[in-house]
Amino acid sequence: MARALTEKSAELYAEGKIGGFLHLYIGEEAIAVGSCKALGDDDHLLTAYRDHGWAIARGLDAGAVMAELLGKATGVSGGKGGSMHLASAERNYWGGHAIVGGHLPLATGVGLAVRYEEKPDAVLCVLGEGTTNIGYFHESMNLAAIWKLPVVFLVENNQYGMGTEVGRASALTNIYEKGCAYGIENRQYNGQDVIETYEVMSEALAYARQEGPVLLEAITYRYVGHSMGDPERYRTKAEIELWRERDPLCRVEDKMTGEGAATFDEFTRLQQEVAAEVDAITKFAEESPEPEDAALWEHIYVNPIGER
Amino acid sequence: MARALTEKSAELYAEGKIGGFLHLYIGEEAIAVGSCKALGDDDHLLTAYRDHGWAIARGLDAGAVMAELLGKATGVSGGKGGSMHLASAERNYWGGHAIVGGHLPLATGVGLAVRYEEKPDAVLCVLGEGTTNIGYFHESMNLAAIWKLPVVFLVENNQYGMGTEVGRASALTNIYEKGCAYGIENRQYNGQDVIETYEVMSEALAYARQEGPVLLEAITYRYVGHSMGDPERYRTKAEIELWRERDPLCRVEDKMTGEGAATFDEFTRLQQEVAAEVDAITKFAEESPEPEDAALWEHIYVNPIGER
Amino acid sequence: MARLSVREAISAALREEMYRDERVFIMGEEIGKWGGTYAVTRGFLDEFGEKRVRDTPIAEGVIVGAGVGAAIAGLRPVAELMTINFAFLALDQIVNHAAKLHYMFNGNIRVPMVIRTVGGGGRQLGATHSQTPDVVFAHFPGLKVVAPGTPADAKGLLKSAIRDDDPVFFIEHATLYQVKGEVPDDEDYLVPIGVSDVKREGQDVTIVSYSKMLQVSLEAADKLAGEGISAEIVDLRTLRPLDVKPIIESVKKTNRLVVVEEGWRSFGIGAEVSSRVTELAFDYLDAPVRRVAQAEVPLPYNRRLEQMALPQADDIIAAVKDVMYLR
Amino acid sequence: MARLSVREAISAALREEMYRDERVFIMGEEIGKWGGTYAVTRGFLDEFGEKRVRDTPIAEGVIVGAGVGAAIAGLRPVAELMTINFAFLALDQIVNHAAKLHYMFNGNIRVPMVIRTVGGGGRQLGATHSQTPDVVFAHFPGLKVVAPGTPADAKGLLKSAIRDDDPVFFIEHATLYQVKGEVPDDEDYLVPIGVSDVKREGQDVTIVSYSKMLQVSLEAADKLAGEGISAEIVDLRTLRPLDVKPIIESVKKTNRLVVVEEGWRSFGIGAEVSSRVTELAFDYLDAPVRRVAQAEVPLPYNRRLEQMALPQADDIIAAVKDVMYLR
Ligand SMILES: Cc1ncc(C[n+]2csc(CCOP(=O)(O)OP(=O)(O)O)c2C)c(N)n1
Ligand SMILES: Cc1ncc(C[n+]2csc(CCOP(=O)(O)OP(=O)(O)O)c2C)c(N)n1
Ligand SMILES: [Mg+2]
Ligand SMILES: [Mg+2]
Repeated sequence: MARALTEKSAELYAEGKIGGFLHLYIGEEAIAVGSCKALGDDDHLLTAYRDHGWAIARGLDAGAVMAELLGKATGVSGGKGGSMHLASAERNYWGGHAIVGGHLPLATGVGLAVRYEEKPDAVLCVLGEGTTNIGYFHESMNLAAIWKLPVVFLVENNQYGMGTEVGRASALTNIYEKGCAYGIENRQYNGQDVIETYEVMSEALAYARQEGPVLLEAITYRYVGHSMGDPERYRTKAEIELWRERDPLCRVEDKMTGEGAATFDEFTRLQQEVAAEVDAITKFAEESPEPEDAALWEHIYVNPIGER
Repeated sequence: MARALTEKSAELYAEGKIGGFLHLYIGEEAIAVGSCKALGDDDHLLTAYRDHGWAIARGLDAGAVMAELLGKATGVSGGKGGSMHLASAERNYWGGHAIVGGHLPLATGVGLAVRYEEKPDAVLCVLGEGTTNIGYFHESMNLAAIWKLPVVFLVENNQYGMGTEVGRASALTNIYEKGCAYGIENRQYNGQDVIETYEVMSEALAYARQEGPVLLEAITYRYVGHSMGDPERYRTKAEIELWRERDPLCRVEDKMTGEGAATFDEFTRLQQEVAAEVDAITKFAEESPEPEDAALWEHIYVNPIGER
Repeated sequence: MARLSVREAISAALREEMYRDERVFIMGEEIGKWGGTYAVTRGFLDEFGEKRVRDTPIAEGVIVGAGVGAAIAGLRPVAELMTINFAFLALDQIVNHAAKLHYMFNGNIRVPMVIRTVGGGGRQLGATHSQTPDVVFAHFPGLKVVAPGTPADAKGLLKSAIRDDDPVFFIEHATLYQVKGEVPDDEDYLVPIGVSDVKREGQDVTIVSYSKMLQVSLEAADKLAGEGISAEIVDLRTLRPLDVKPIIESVKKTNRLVVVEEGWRSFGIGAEVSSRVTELAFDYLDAPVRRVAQAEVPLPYNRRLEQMALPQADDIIAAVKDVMYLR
Repeated sequence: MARLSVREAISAALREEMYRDERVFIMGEEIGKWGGTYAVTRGFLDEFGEKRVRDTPIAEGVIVGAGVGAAIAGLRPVAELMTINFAFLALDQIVNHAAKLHYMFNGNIRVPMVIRTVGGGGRQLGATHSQTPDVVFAHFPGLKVVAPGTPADAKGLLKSAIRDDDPVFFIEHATLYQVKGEVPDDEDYLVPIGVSDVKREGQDVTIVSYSKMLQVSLEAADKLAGEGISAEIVDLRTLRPLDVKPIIESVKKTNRLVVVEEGWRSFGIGAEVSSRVTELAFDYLDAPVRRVAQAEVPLPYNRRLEQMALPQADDIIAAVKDVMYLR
């Protein structure tokens, strides 16, 4: 579903109906799906800009997500946020964020609020491997560690930060090992496997609730450019093909059919259902109204003060 | 010498002749003395604001240092920098810096220049243990590591960042262990011992020149408040006394007299000489002229552009 | 009414709001055990405990960012940045996050937090520790920026800021803490954000100022009175959103305006005030607006040079005479 | 002369200066293998090698700070911040370090570096990625701030910036890269920093602008010419130090002034220009100065709303008519 919707959005972007940046998530979907399955309703989620898959997996209305990409009034952020800024207060999804690393301190603060109010919830904060090199990572991990905040920092190591391979930007290429500087629990796992993701995440969340922060590293790959329009001069076709063979969707399909949990026909039917749904969603989004002019002036402040 | 000068400056501060902040270095002198002994003339040095001891040890003119504390035209920074901003281009001492952690990126950049110009020099960057929690630390260590820059980061772990014990602010209390997140050489040693400092530093500098960055942690203590005027509500007298017993100056004295390398009389004579020199320096500084009014407008730019 | 210093007024505001609302807590460097570098939160740790008085590592980015996160999740944090000079290290969190989330997410996210910090020069702390860059923060929509100049305003505005549902950047002044004045005891004494205030009535010239420079302007006005010149003083109190109405009214009466700020002149607070007044009351001005501000240099350590660079009462007096064509 | 785009002009300036001086090198995110997110440094890695074209981690603080350090030690770094929105993460290095070290250490330390970055909205990138906060940087003495609006100025100013011994903050504009114009081939073609430039002569009104808004102002002036109104356009080019002389001269001739900037109005660039002109040419103004600027909201993603918020040629035309009392 996330895959299909994302592919559709790429089409719409190509048609010029979606503006700005569009960061696709193709190849990494297992992480969002497995993780959100493990999250409780009252748990919290924060991600970066590569957020479509997460929004869908977290249960945001797919129509409202697509409408946001199109900048429509019916979008989750009323058309003001765009593709990098999906969020839902109801689903405790505190946003897609576009400043690299900027949401890590925020997630730490949400964790602080959870502890402050003595709630049993956990916070999942999703970031890229390139993001672990910025100061925010260090400051957030350290604070979460000394205050034992219930935050799972999940690094989607898709091997690249834009065009930079992990080893050209980070002294450690096994990102999870960075946890050593904060004395916290850490682990690397295969992000292409939705079941493994679910299991690892469930365990990490349980630990975070009780004890404190966890640093997870999901090994994954993005099949497509960093964002639409990426010339991709920094890697080879062969490398991409290699990873395509580990595609998380094919993996599930193979596994479930192999185990007899589902048949090939059932998968085909599912794909058809998804395609129909995507069509319906796209139609809804495209037919949705633009925001009113007045929206420009709304929500600057909760308590506005008329300039006198 | 550093001790005597610092104690004198505390007196002058109390008399109101030194303004602003004054961060004393009493108790930590062995680190500066031992380290500067190990530094070559062409090596580079950057420190934080607790810089008097370093400036003296690096061979800056003591009169010009004292004059700077008094804000005089003859000061190393012409009276414009003050106690936190001692420097000397001739001695490759690129300053005392007052923004916590701000000089770490600078030191990294000096290291970059050394490598760029294929010189054999090393850079010593001195910081406090509290400074290892700020983002700059992380970004600088990582960059120095991936580019294999010749920088020795020396953490003076004096147990407190202002009133905060190391363990209340840092997830790891053995600061040197933070090197693990950058895969770099690291080591902890006794900063109260001037000989050990010299040896450890010599080795670290040699390694840095050849290989890349090193993280050192010198265990030390400051006997006095964070800066003049610190109410010191955060620690006990007993704790301070405990550390006074490990005083680096007494240590040297005990060691050298014990080994017969010097006699008690020689030390007494040395102390008298130092006292006389401090008097002379203080006289020079006190009698030095204030900067001219015109100095206010000088050195804003190297290439000034008249506002037209 | 009680006679309090600015320090006591701010302490009182924090204390009262912490008692009033369990969700209010304070965090920052050295605010707990040390009692605050300016002693504003002395005793708070004992009074409220570690949960609500949180000493942090030296990490400005996450101090503000964790405040934003906690606010999103329903608390009402008061994050302290030891000085405004260190706020630059948190600027991304302040202007890209705190100030923008509510709008960007179309009202779905709220950031009810206060960032308290301390600005100003005059203590010989050198160029990096003596700045008054208030204008930088005032430039960003989404943020409210407040800078009181009296004990009563300090208390009333901080209480309003804590109760406000938007992020408020609250700027105190390092050399104002000792200034004393009458402060209402009422626990619901609030001064509204976004309202400038006439602090002294006069006929001949309008002086606009705020924070420390309000006090210096009052001093100048006293001296001017001795020379028979009657100055009206308008205190901005809030820098964003800026309330120019009382200024316009005053200028319509006096026809002359001097704007006094401690920060640098170019692209400073005074430029905006001057432009607005020229836009809105052009025909009432009998002389061009004069700005009094800091010399455009990184502030030097030497005491004499530093004082030369900072605006003094005499500079204000000279500017007033300029706009009155008395020199 | 060659006809180049702004992108090509900037590439050429960088390339020429790198050939001229071995100490010049470039560093930043994605400038090497990727070729620069705006393709300005495409091919540089192959041409100059890894030593002089340095891809960095995502760590704005140390990108600028390492540049400062390298400059102190004698190199001439050109550090790139991918966009000006991320410059906030490096603000402390820019204003507390790069801008202050020379003064604070009484001339003993020099910081000959360039920080290149890209600002501007209009590409539907949302509130955090579309800002034009140039004024924030222009506020700090010690820094020089440059923002060209044509290919020739882009080349000549960048070359001057690289040869300058002071830190220069060089602001490009995301939607100007395609704009073409004549550019001198001369390898020593330099445009001086700190000199405003009359880009179009006119009689009736002065329009002051810079960067992208220069182009929009030129467009407005064309339309105004069709209505018989002759506008003179002054391009600031440098924001600090600000050169107001050509503006004053122009206003003495036209007696009317409109200032156009892409950023927010309050505490913006226009406020300073307006104040200075009012201070220096009060008696020549036949109407209050008008400012055209961005709506004071975090810029929205939706295309229509975004364009509503950004200043357009029609807004400039309306402002011109206002100061000419034509409506
Ligand atoms: C502070 C900041 N610097 C730079 C950027 C530009 N940028 C956007 S995404 C990105 C790469 C991030 O890589 P990674 O963390 O690995 O995440 P991925 O895109 O691979 O999921 C960069 C440099 C930004 N948005 N914010
Ligand atoms: C960015 C920044 N934040 C806060 C401060 C205030 N401050 C000055 S020194 C200091 C403590 C530093 O502790 P540590 O690194 O252990 O060094 P020490 O003083 O113990 O030598 C603090 C918080 C500052 N100067 N800069
Ligand atoms: Mg990545
Ligand atoms: Mg310490």
